[in-house]
Amino acid sequence: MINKKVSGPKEALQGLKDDMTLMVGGFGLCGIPENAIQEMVEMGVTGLTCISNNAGVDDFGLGLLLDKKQIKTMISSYVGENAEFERQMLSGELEVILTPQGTLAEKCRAAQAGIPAFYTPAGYGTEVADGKESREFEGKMYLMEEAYKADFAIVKAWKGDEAGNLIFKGTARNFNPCMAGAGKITIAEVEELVPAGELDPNHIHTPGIFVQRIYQGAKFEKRIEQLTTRKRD
Amino acid sequence: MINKKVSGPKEALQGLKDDMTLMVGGFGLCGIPENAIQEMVEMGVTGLTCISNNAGVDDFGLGLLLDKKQIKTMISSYVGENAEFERQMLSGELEVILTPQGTLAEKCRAAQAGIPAFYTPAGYGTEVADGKESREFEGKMYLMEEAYKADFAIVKAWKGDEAGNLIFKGTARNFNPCMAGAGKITIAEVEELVPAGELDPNHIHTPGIFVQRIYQGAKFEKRIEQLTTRKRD
Amino acid sequence: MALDKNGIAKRIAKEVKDGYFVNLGIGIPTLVANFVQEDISVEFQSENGVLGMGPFPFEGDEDADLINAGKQTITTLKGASFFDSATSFSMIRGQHVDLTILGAMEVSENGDIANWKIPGKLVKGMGGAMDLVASAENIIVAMMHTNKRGESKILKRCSLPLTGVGCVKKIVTNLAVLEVVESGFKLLERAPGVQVEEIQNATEGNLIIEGDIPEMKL
Amino acid sequence: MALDKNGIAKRIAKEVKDGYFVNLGIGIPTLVANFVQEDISVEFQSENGVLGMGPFPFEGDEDADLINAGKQTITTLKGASFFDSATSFSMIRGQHVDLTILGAMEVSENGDIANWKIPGKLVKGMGGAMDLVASAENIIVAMMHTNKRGESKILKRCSLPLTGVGCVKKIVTNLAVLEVVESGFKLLERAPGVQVEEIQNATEGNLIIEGDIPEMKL
Repeated sequence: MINKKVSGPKEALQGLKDDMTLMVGGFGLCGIPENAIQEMVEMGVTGLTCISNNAGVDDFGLGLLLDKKQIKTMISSYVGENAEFERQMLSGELEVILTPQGTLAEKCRAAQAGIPAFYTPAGYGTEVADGKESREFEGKMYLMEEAYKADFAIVKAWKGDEAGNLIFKGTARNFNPCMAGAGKITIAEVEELVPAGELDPNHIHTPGIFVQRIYQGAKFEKRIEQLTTRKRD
Repeated sequence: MINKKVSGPKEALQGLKDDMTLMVGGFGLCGIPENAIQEMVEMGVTGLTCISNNAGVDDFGLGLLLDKKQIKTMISSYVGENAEFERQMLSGELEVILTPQGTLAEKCRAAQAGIPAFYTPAGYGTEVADGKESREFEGKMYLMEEAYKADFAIVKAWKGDEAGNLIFKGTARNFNPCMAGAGKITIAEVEELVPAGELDPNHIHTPGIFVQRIYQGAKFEKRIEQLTTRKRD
Repeated sequence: MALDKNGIAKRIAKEVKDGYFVNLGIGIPTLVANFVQEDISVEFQSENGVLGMGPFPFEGDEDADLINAGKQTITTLKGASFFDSATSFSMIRGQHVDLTILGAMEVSENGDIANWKIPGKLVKGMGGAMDLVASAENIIVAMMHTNKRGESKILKRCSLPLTGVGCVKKIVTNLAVLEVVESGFKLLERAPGVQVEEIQNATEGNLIIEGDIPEMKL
Repeated sequence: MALDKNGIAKRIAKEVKDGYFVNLGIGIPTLVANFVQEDISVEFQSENGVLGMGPFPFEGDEDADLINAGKQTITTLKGASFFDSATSFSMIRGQHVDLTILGAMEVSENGDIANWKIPGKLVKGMGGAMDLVASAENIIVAMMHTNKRGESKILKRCSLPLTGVGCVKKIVTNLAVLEVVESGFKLLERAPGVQVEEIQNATEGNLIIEGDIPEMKL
């Protein structure tokens, strides 16, 4: 077993520098690496390009990095649930590249899988197609999309072991398994880190080979973005 | 819950006709849909094109269909552990299309995922590249490979539920999850079929949406191809 | 009388057939789940990675790790499964989802749809909409027939940036059910009490009226 | 004296470093696992879907659902994981596997490798070899320097159908350790007791001999 355990986000983020490109897992505030984000705020790295489905809210998630103007470019499918984000985007301080959600997921997965490019119908005939090759297969039009390149992929899992194996819970899985292994270095933040051998090898979602550094987060807020409930009868 | 349960392989294989293309899960004799294969022998369908990593042995796996000359074309990465296969191939009765194993897996996965084509470096500069487009990305050469098309995908899982959700065991997983959903109709043969709700939604390898028909196999031989052991001290 | 949002959802619910896997967009489409017949089996997929979505949780039962694509807390039903985003869009792109219901700002005669961007206004993004409309074989658009200024949203050509081209097959509005055909919008049904003339006046695109147009049954 | 198969495996084992994920081909490469230093951490990947392979099972403990790519029954070690074939080749194609060790029938000066097909003989297929050689950044070929007729397998150009082009970096044979460089095969080490002349005679491709060539340490 190759031990990937590090002491925490500080050690995990060693080598992260200004102007690097990061993939950050999560959908909304669900399944985000909270501790790593907080650590990046404290590190003060700037000029970051973040590939992440959303951009957090004003005081949580990637919103914390936006607030400190540490992000130069956001590559996302849906943004703007965040007033500071809006301000920076409208003022031109922040570059935003909007990408169809399935294309975003597949471009991460392609990077993980060594597939340099693939074809998808999403965005054909729209402004997303600008500057991209299109091609017909069996009478339908597709765009060629290339794999993302990232210096770090930062994912969040429910359980992990010292070998870097990850198990996700519920919809907190989302982009995390697609990004694991898609950056030059993959950092996994987990709610519970166990010794190798404690996870059933059949239940592992992300095999440890895709993860270089793993740690148990000190604290998880796991904030709910849209609390919707029904009354008990 | 959409109930996918059928009575057995006979009902599951309804609509299978001569000259159709099938994907069949398994690696060697590990994780193959034994009961469905036996049923196809009894149905006597011929002219089949089988996409399957291997072609079984003389008296088991796809070898049973080869023995009855029911297969016209095999698309595999590694074959020939089978004397009758060899005879048919050398006599020209059987067409064999050899495909790199990773390309085979990815062409199945592409079919499942609605990706018409992708690029892979495997086979560039070899006879596998004959007739295929090649293309350079970042100084490295790749081949364009297209998704497979199949009428049926027949997979084998360890546990399944009536909603069609599948869980695999050990290395019997192999090509099965890549093929589920990659044919027009996907049939799942399982060792144990349970009511919906009994499988943990976090542990499911293949979500039920990829499976149209599911049944519990009557009998599993699970033959070992290469028994290798060591002596106890 | 023109339908309200629940009325549109109720009419669309009749398009949901036994055995369908369905993806519901945000807004009116989400309401459709409330009106699906009880005697059929349907599973709802949400693109953030869940199949077999159930109703909202009881107060206090919410789980931050269990949300839908609108980031709302949800529950799951028996037979549910969780998966990653690439697998989720394999379901969508691979046409395993039988029916996609989503809202629109504009739809054009040739089935183009615009629903993600208004130039000059803040753009939030297309989310999964471009993948959904480019892939789905069966798309129903739920929308109001006209905008707040009374202008038609059923057009010859979309004026807004497109989400997808030639993909919309059926539209259910507060006034009518329309089918996108070769030469324009074929009027299939009228909302209860709404006259053909009213629909015609609210439709900028070519409206095809053949024979008697029945009233919707809700 | 020229090495036997175990000797080749033993020499290659020294190339396996702490923290490496390794894929071993069938034949001599499989033997490498027996000689890896005990004080380093290594994980073996098998392309049929397992990471963290252990030794063969004890008699009676074999499991039909647990095999390696050679279809042999195996065990797993702590920290192991199972995955599907597409994910397995994501590891390989995506260069997550640090070292690939495989056999060859021929290797050429420019790093081409032929190891899957002999025209006129039964072709069994390339299995995962084409994916492995096209993707791996670090490939070591384990092979005999000459064939049964004494002809060199270290060639100017391969005569057999290729498995991959320009991909081999290092070769360990029964006679020598060679590095594939710009202008040919650079001789790095001699097998114990084997003289440079003997290696030169067994090598058809351009052999580059610079300075004193040390003996292998096993």
